[in-house]
Parts: sequence; C-alpha cells; structure tokens
Amino acid sequence: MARRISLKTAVNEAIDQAMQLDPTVIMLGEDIVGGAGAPGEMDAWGGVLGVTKGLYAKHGDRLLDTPLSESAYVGAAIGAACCGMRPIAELMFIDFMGVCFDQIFNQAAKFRYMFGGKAETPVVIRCMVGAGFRAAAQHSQMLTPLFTHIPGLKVVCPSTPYDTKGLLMQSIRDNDPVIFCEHKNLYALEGDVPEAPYAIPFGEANVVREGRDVTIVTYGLMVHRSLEAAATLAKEGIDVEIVDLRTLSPLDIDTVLESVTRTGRLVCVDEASPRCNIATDIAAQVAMHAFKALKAQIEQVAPPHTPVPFSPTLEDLYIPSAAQIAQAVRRTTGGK
Amino acid sequence: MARRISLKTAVNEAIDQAMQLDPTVIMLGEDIVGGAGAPGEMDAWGGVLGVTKGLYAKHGDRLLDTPLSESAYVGAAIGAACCGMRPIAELMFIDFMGVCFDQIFNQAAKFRYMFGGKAETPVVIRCMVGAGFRAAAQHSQMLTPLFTHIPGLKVVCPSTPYDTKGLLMQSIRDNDPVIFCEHKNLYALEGDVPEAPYAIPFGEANVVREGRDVTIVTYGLMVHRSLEAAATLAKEGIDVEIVDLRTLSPLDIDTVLESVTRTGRLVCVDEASPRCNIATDIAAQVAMHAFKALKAQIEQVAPPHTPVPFSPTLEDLYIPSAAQIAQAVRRTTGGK
Amino acid sequence: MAANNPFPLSRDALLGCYRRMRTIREFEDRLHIDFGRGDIPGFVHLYAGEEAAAVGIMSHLGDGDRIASTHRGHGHCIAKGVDVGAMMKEIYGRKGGSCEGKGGSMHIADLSKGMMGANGILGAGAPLVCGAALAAKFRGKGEIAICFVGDGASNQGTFLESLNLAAIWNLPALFVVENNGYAESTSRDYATAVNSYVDRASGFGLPGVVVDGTDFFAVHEAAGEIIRRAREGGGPSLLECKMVRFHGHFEGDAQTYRANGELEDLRANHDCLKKLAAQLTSAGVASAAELADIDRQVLALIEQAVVDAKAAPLPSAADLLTDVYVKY
Amino acid sequence: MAANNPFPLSRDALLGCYRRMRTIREFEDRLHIDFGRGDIPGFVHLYAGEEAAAVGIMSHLGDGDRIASTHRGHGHCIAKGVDVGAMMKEIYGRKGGSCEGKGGSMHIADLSKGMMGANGILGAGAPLVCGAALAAKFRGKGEIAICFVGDGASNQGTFLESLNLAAIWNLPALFVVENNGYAESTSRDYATAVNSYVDRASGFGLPGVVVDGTDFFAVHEAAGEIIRRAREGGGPSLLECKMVRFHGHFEGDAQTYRANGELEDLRANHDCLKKLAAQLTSAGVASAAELADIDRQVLALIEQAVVDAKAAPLPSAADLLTDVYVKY
Ligand SMILES: Cc1ncc(C[n+]2csc(CCOP(=O)(O)OP(=O)(O)O)c2C)c(N)n1
Ligand SMILES: Cc1ncc(C[n+]2csc(CCOP(=O)(O)OP(=O)(O)O)c2C)c(N)n1
Ligand SMILES: [Mg+2]
Ligand SMILES: [Mg+2]
Repeated sequence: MARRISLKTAVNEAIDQAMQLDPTVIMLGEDIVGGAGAPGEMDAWGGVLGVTKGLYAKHGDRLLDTPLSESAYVGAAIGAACCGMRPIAELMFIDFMGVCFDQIFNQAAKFRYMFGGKAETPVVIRCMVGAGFRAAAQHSQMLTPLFTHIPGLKVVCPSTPYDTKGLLMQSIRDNDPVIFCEHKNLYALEGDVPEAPYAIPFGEANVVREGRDVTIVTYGLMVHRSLEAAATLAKEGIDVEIVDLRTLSPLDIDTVLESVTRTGRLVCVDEASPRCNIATDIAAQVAMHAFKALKAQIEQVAPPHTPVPFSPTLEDLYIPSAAQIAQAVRRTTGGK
Repeated sequence: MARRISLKTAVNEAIDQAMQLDPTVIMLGEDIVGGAGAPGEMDAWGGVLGVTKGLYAKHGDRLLDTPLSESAYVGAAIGAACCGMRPIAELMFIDFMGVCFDQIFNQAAKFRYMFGGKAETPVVIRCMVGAGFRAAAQHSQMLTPLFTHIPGLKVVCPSTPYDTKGLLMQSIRDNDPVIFCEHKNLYALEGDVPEAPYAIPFGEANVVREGRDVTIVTYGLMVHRSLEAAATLAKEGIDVEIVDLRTLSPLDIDTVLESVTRTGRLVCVDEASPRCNIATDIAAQVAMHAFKALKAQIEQVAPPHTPVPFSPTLEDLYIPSAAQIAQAVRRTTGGK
Repeated sequence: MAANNPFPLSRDALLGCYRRMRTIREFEDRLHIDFGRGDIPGFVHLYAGEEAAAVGIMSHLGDGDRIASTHRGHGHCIAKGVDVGAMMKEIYGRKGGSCEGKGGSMHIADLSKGMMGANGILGAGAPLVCGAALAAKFRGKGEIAICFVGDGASNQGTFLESLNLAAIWNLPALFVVENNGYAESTSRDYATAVNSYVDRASGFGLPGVVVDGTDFFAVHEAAGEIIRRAREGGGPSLLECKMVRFHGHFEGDAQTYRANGELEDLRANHDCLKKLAAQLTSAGVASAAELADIDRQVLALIEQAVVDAKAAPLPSAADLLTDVYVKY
Repeated sequence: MAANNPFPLSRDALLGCYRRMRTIREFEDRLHIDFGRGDIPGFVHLYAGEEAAAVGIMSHLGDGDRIASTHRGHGHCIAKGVDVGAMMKEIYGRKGGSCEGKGGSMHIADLSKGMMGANGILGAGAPLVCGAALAAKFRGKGEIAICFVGDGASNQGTFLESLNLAAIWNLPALFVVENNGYAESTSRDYATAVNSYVDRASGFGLPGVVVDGTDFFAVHEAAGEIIRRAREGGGPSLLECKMVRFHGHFEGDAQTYRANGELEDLRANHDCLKKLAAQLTSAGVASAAELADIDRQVLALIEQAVVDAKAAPLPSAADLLTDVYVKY
C-alpha cells in the first residue's frame, strides 16, 4: 500500500523498518535522539531537522547520541561494522566530512582490498547535502564527487521519497560502505511510497522522463530542476529525456550511453562544484564510449567555481536553475 | 646559471631561497628537521625522505618540527597565514589529508569568500603524491582531484626539477592557499635548474612535445610515461603533442583547447583514480568547448577503480603504463 | 564617585563593558524577534546570556590580539569591536555587511579587529589560534590569540590536538571553554567524560581555571591573569566559563530537553547583565538611570542597524564570482 | 618444577609466551636482514624490543577479542595468533599472504583472529576499537577491544576523541600507549605536553596505569587487571608501556638522533626477551637449554616462512581488480 509521505518520513521509515528486520542495525549521531543527559524530554530532537524523531521510542538504545567527535563515532560505526553490526552513522552535514574523512576513505573504503577480500564493512553514513538553506559555505556543499572518486565507497543520492526509502533500505542491507546523501531541500517533497519494506538495487539509473532530442543526466535536487526545464523546452518543441542516476557509485553508465545513443545530445547537470564533478565524469565517459553518437558538444551545468554564498540573492544565483539548464539544452540542440 | 639537480634538491632550494628572500616564510611539519628533543644529531632527518635536510642549519627555528597532529599544525599554518606569515606546512603524504581536510577545504579555501574578500591566506601545503613506492593503499594515492574540486584552493603538480623550483617559489609568494604535490617517484629525476630564484606563473600549461596527430593532456609522473609512449608512437608514424598542465587549479584550458583544435584528437592521462578525476575534467571541458574540432572519441587513461595494491607485481599493473597510453592513442587515432 | 570605585576598571571602562554587554543582548534579542518574523535567513545561534564571558575577556585585548570564534559568534564579534551595523547587514545578507553578505551569521569576521571569524565547523578555531599565536610569537610584540570553544566542541580532535601543540610550543594562546551545559540538545555531562576542564587541561600540561561565566568581574579577573602570563611568554592556559544560554540552540529550537522552569530560573537568577548592573549600582559606580540611558542608546543603535540593514542593497550577480582568490 | 612456579601463568603458558616473543624477535631481525638485502619492498617498521608488551597483553585475549594495531604491527599480529607464514608471504607481496599480497607490512589483518589490521594512518585504530567494543557490548559476551597507539600517535585527534567516547559509553575498550620514546626521529618529550599518560587519561575520565613495557610480568599483570575490569563492565582504561625500539623508525633509518651508545645500552640492559629468559631460568621454570630449543624451533619456523614466501606465486593481473567491493 503506497501513501504519500515526505522524503524526510521516507528516511525515518526506512531506518525504522531496517531496525525491525535486523537486530544488528544500530544508529549513531549527534542529537539523533536528543536530550541525552538533559533534564527534559528524551527524544527531544530526532536529529537537527527531526528526521529520526520517534525512532528512539521504538528502538531505544540502538540509537546512540554521540559527543561532537565525528572521527570517533563515524570510525566507531566503521569498526562495529567489521565486527558484525550494521551501523548507520549520521554525519549531519556532508560539509563536516573534513574532520572524519580518514575513517571513511582510508579505513572503511579500503579494508576489503587491503585485507585481501577478507573484510566486510556494512556501514551507512547518512548526511545532508546541497544548497538553498541559506546556510552558507560550510553547511551547503554537495561534495558527492569527493566520495565518488574513492574506490571502495558507494555513493547514493536519491531524488524522490520512493527512491529514498528503497535506496536507504538497500544501503543498510548492503555489505559495502555507503555514503547516503539526503538533499535538505527535498525533505519536504512528498510522493507515493509503499508501506512494506523494499529495496532498490544500486547501479540502476531511472529514466524519469523519456524524450527524443537530448539527454539530461543528473541526480538529487537537480532532477526536479531538469524536469522544470524539460517542461519549458517541450513547449519549444524540444523533447528531453532525463536520467536520474540515483547511485553515483556504482554508476549505471549503460543507461546513460543507451540514452545518448538514441538522442545524440547530452547535458550533464550537477549541483556540485564544477571541477572534477559528476557532470564532468559522465561527460567524459560518454565522450569516450559513445562519441560516434554525439551530434553536438556535451554541455555541463554546474554552479560557479566558488564557495556557496550566504545571501539568498547570491545563493539563488549560485544553484543551477531550470533556466540555465534549458539554456544549455538549447545550446546543444541549436535551438532544436 | 643552470646546473643539473634533482627534483628533490629543487624543492629544497626553492624553500631555502624563499626563506632568504622573505622573513615571514616559515615551515611546519613532522620531522622536517628531525631529532627534536632527542639526544643525538639535530637536523637528523630533513623530512621522511630527506627533502628539507640542511634547511634548519641555515634558517634555524623558522622550521618547526610538529607533533603528529596534522589538524593542529596544518591549521596553525593556515591561521598564521591569516596573520601575516607565509607558512609552508608539510603534510608528508597526501594520503593523510583525511585527518586535517577540514582546515584545508572549509577554512583556508573559504576564508576569502566567506569574509567578503577581506582575508588573504598565503599558505602552502606540500605533500608527496603517487604510487610506485610499494607503500600500499594509504601512502600511494594521487588525490589531486579532491583538492582541484574545491573552489578557493590552487593545486600544483610539477613534472620536472625546473618546474618544481619555479612553481614552488610561486606557491610561496602566492597570496592564495596552494596544495603543492610532489611525486615521490620523481624526486630522483635530474634536470637543468637555474641557481637564481625564479617563479613560474600559475595557469600556464607547458607543451612538452609538439605534435600534429593527437594531444595528450597530463601532469606529474604521467608526463614522462606519455613521452615514452610518444617515442614509441613516433616510430609508428603517430605524432603526439603532450601538454603538461603543471597547475591543475588554475587550469590553462586555453592551451588544451588550442592543441586539440589543431590535432582533433585527445587522450587524457591521470594517475588519480578514474572517477571524477583530472582526466574526466579535461575531457569534459574539451567535449563542451572544442567538440567541433574532435575527430574521434576522447580517450582517458587512469588506474582501475581500486585502492593502490601493495605487491609490486600488482602496483606495476595499477599505474598507467606507457604501453597503455600508447594503446589509447592508437584507439583514438585508429592506428594513425 | 570614581574615588569609591571598588572595581579594577575605571568607571568609563566599566560603563563601556556594560554597554557592550547590553549591545550584545539587544542585538540577540532583536534577532530572535526578527528571525521569528521570517526576516532573517539561515541558521542563527544567539549568544544572549553569555555576554559576561565575551566582554570580560575581550576587555583585556587590543586589535593586535586575535580571536577565533564559534558558530555562536555575535557576542565575540561585538565584544571584539566589530561594527554592529555591518554585522546586522551581514546577517540580513546585504552589501556593506561585514562579509558583504557572503558569510552570514556563522561566518562574521573582521581581521582588522583581530576577529578571525565565527566558524560553522566545531573546534576549527583552535588550530587557527595556534597559528595566530605562533605568528604573534614570531612578531614578538606580546600579542596573544584566544580560541573560544563550546563545551560540546571541546570533544573535537582539532581542539584537543591544539591544546597539545600550544603547550609544547609554549604559544601565547588561550582556550576558553564556554560551558553552557548543552551542545544542541545534548547535556554536557552526557557527552564529556570529565567534570572539570581543568583536569582536561592538565592532561595536556596546561594550567586551567574555572570561573562563573555569568559574573563579569570573575571572568575579567581570571582572564586578566592568564592573558598577562601569556603576553609575558608564560604560555597557554585554559579558562572554563560556566554560563547559561537564554535562547534555543538555534532559532527555531523548542528546547523541550530543558527542565520545567529551567529557562525562567536562568533568566531570573543567572542573568549576567542584571548581575553587572546590580554590582555597578550597589557600589555606587553608576546609577540605575545612567544604565537605563545606556540601554536606550543601545536600543536605538540596534534599531538603526536593522533599519540600515533592511535598506542596504542586495548583492548582485557580479558579486557571486568575486573574492574566491586574490588572483586566479 | 611446576610446583615451584612462582609466576601467575602455567609453565606451558609461560613457554608459549616466550615462544611468541622469540618468534616476533626472529621475524623482525630476519626482515631487517632481508630488507637490507633488497628482498623486501615498501616501508617496514620493526617491533623488535617491544615484544613483552604485545605478548604480555595478548596472553589475556581470545579470538573474540579485537585489537587494532599501528604501522608497527608485526608484533601485535604474531601475539594475536596470526599465521607467521601468511604474514611473511604478505610482506613479500605474494599470493597466500594474510592479505593476498594486497596489503603489505602496514596492513596485515586477520579478522578471524580478532586482528583488525595494522594501519598506515596514525591514531586511526582508536575509533575502530570503540566500534569493536560497542559491538562487543551489544553482543554481551564479555569480549573487549584494544587499541595500540604509539607515543607520537597519542597526539592525534582521532585517538583523543576516542578516549572520551569510550569513557562516556563505558565501552570495554582499552588503549595501550606504546611509549618507545620516539616518533620517527622526534623525541616523545618534545612532542607531548605531559609527562604521564595517566594524567592524559584522567583528562578524559579514564583510569590509567604505567608499566615497564620491557618486563613481561609487569605488563601481564597490569593488563590482566584492566582487561578483567573491562570484561566485567567496568569500562575503559589506558595502559602506558614504557619500552624501547631496537631498530630504526623504519628500515633504512640511520638513527643519528640517538645518543652515542644508546642502542647498545638498550640491547644490553633493556631487552625484554633476555629479561624473560633470565626470570624463567632463575626461577627454575625452564632451563637455558629448553629455551635454546625453542629458539632453534622458532629460527626454523622463520626460515621456512621465508623459503615459502619466496616460493609462493605472485598475484596476477586478475587479482588487481578483485576485492574492492563485496558486490558492485
Ligand atoms: C564538526 C561539526 N560537527 C557538528 C556541527 C553541528 N553543530 C553545530 S553547533 C553544535 C553544538 C555545539 O555545542 P557547543 O560546542 O557546546 O556550543 P554551544 O552551541 O553550546 O555554544 C553542533 C553539534 C558542526 N557545526 N560542526
Ligand atoms: C596521520 C599520519 N601522520 C603521519 C604519519 C607518518 N608516520 C608514520 S609512523 C610515524 C611515527 C609514529 O610514532 P609513534 O606513534 O610513537 O609510533 P612508533 O613508530 O614509535 O611505534 C609517523 C609520523 C602517518 N602514518 N599517519
Ligand atoms: Mg554548549
Ligand atoms: Mg614511538
């Protein structure tokens, strides 16, 4: 039975059901319960935006509030994952990765290879990504490319409540370390989500709109901006296909190549900084593997090479807009 | 007067001369002097591979050995840079960035923008990069893409002793934060280097070999592998142009585009992991800005999406070889 | 009157400190209201209730002394002399703001005043302060640098490493733990495995002092002592200020983790401004009317700052791309 | 003879410990020679001289107890029961190595023995051990986890944060500081701003103990006490072992930072193996001949390990791409 729930609720439900299904699932993070040691309400916060609210009431001490020590508790989640647990660590904002990146990219990501295939590290690191919250340079980054670059990590960034629940459940049952990116500006988005637990396999992109003239490849919030752009372009007679990658690593390059082979045109849209990002990654792979199919230059739409500005005026200019995406499509289709 | 010196000596000389020229230049790092507090020789190490050996004798306490606390001392270098000094911090291996990345990417990189243009952070972070030392997964990474991705940072990776001295002197006098990457397998490389101080401007790529048929874009150790490949290919009648980027951020895309516009063919070679790396970045920019000039697919040569293996047998297979580069060139030229 | 002044500061200096504390309070209380109205974007963390610490410490500093602040930075800024009008514009995201609208509440800085920035990353100021102190040591003019850190952030590795670094290099660096009992909704006692920060400091060879952070004079005295020592080459120390937070962790926080009546009690019995006012008036250093006069002036100042901020121009598209590098 | 055994371990157990210590010594001294010959690639950090710590502690552990090691990991591996032949193959980069040749000296692990890996990143084991201890707490079988850390690495934020985390969660986690006086060429006293790690532990609410790490029995006893407490839910502790390093920081280190005669003195007067041998023989628990016999067996074992390693197949191109993910 599907109901309309928000993406935020989908996260909560996925964790709740995973905890019901598997007693080794635990969760660690700052204020994910809230009120630890305080005189008032326990479960006071459920995370900084209330995403995990209510889980403590159901699962008790399997959710642990942590001190402000990301290296220690993200590392602890990784260590516990090597010892039979399936921990979820909440990093709050992905921007905080700089104080705990070693545990993620040199430890979790590399154990299996360094140890000759003898380790499994089924840990999920959940974090908020993206701009638009007027939270400025240190709380608004996308940073997905940094994790996608690292062999040994899997990187997920859903665009809908349905995908969120299914991909998070897969992340938790997956036997490799997963970086699960939740766009803070999508938490309120509602959509149909089945009540029963389900998992969406990694490495399967989703064609969210079929079209003949040009392929847009993107993920996260930019899926929605691209859909907006497509609606505008439809009126101009340009028929856009949109591929939502859903998982950035593993990457479903086949779906991308197949689409571009049909349309002959590609626009890669990314909310991450422009250098060495997901858009350039996709563009490069297509320029290598489907060059013959290309009828025009591959356009990339990304924010400028600047930190995320605070002022709403500037931040709105910073985030790639539907208009910019449409413009890029027009450039590569030559107006059509 | 130019003499032949090693790349390692070029690093030492650049720091030495910068310290002579500017009293605000200081240097911080683990064992960069060596023997601190120990009963034996002072200046016992000069860094883990002896690169800074002898500088303490010349400049005394302007070189400070640090505790094993990268966040604290890299951050201290950044803080001092905001307060009138020009510090050089040695991170030893770039692989250690995970314990101090926040100070680099959220602090140094963003101060100027976050503070509305009112800060200058003239810090240099020197580190060793690259594989081939049989040093395994946590001491062999390239990781240049992670820094190149970040707005506010400059990223340098020289391939010759001459470039090393000139670019390091520029890095030290530069007013922005610079990540200076030294390939440990190039330290022994010798080349002509003028004795007098000189600086090479950032954002100027170097065409290290001119050719008509295909452009290879690369940097660091891969420049030399590419030259080897070009020599082989010359015998097959394929005339290769090689662009050594030297600085990855800022990027001299003009030289790349100009070259590809002439040759019509592009191979991007990178020692960094394949996803979201420098090779994909260049490929994507060319596919966007010089598409019409392209006669064939853009090839990329990079290691596999795996950590760096320890076993010499495997590590040699891991690092892109001249043969692989030549093969990629043949693929995009169709044998010619 | 001055003859009878029992305090270690002149009447003028005392009234100046009172004015700064009042300015912080008024600034914060006004933001609380304007945020509630939806006028202010982003995350806003208010310093109200903690003023005695910032002002008590900063009263010993000059522009050549550096501080690194936290996410809860407005109080440190004002106490360090950052222009209140520019701060308000910054928080409103306007041109003419301390950071031209690019930083916002969490990133206000003014290097000309020795204010190295509020910081959105917990603990990040500590290494920076080691660097500022190192630079001061090289300059040799007796300048110092101070890192502010919350009780929660005192568990960050960056902060802990810095204690050790400052100690072994004998830096003129001070670490002020602003212990307001909470990190977001989590109590200090849950998250921190030691009761006294003096013990934590000892573990890094640093002397430590604890003071009642709601008592301006206690802070002033303790800070004066360790600042003097640092200026004279005596090295780093840690100062714990036990204090209270009057608003939520950030604006929008329902604070259900507090005990019933906790906030009322704090405001009634642990208000550092009320305390200072009482101390000044009962010693006869200033009359209630004089203080009320200052209060009115501060109110007008803040009102004007809001009016000016709202009237200030918004940044434009061109501003988006500037100030990333000095030269690129 | 057993009747007169004055030690807290049976004769068999004692001879087993002696054998392990001797195995580590022989393993390391052999690597020293083979590295010098150019047979061994990469960075190699030798544990020789520090054996009493690893074996003294590990003699209390079972396979269900976890340890996280350092860059100087061979001794911890052997003491924890990792197969010496597989280790040698690993260091030679061969198939059949503990990590199939993919990890090398700095990354030997054997999760089936509770050995969570040597680690090329200083301090990185501490958070992992918190996790292992947390998992043990959830399992509730009285298992524990131990983090080894060098005196130098004890200044890493990751390690310091972990002390606090282990304390507030009352984890069955132990932190062993292997204080050999140096981090690379830098002396402990230069880099660490406190003389006693017990004081550092106190700053995180942890009990701490210092022992002579070259005295097997001292280590055994101190470790036994804190391990028992941890198993019973008494929480984490820190154990400082004062010890000596017989070789350079890594192979190739000229060690000019040492005092004249320092190494000779260490080897003559602070050799934990000699000490244990003397204690065993003088108490009459074992004869010199019996120990010499063990020594010969160990020598043969190591010789065989080297022969086997050199004969083992090299990894092949296909191996390059496997083991990155469980499934991708
Ligand atoms: C590295 C990092 N982790 C987490 C956060 C999110 N965060 C912001 S403020 C805060 C609580 C800080 O508590 P404390 O240090 O006591 O300061 P206070 O807010 O009480 O002044 C948290 C967890 C952050 N900004 N940076
Ligand atoms: C994060 C990090 N920083 C620096 C290094 C380089 N490094 C390897 S071993 C070492 C010294 C370690 O000293 P200590 O912790 O005392 O251990 P010991 O070598 O004495 O056993 C250093 C600096 C590293 N591997 N990781
Ligand atoms: Mg607090
Ligand atoms: Mg040591």
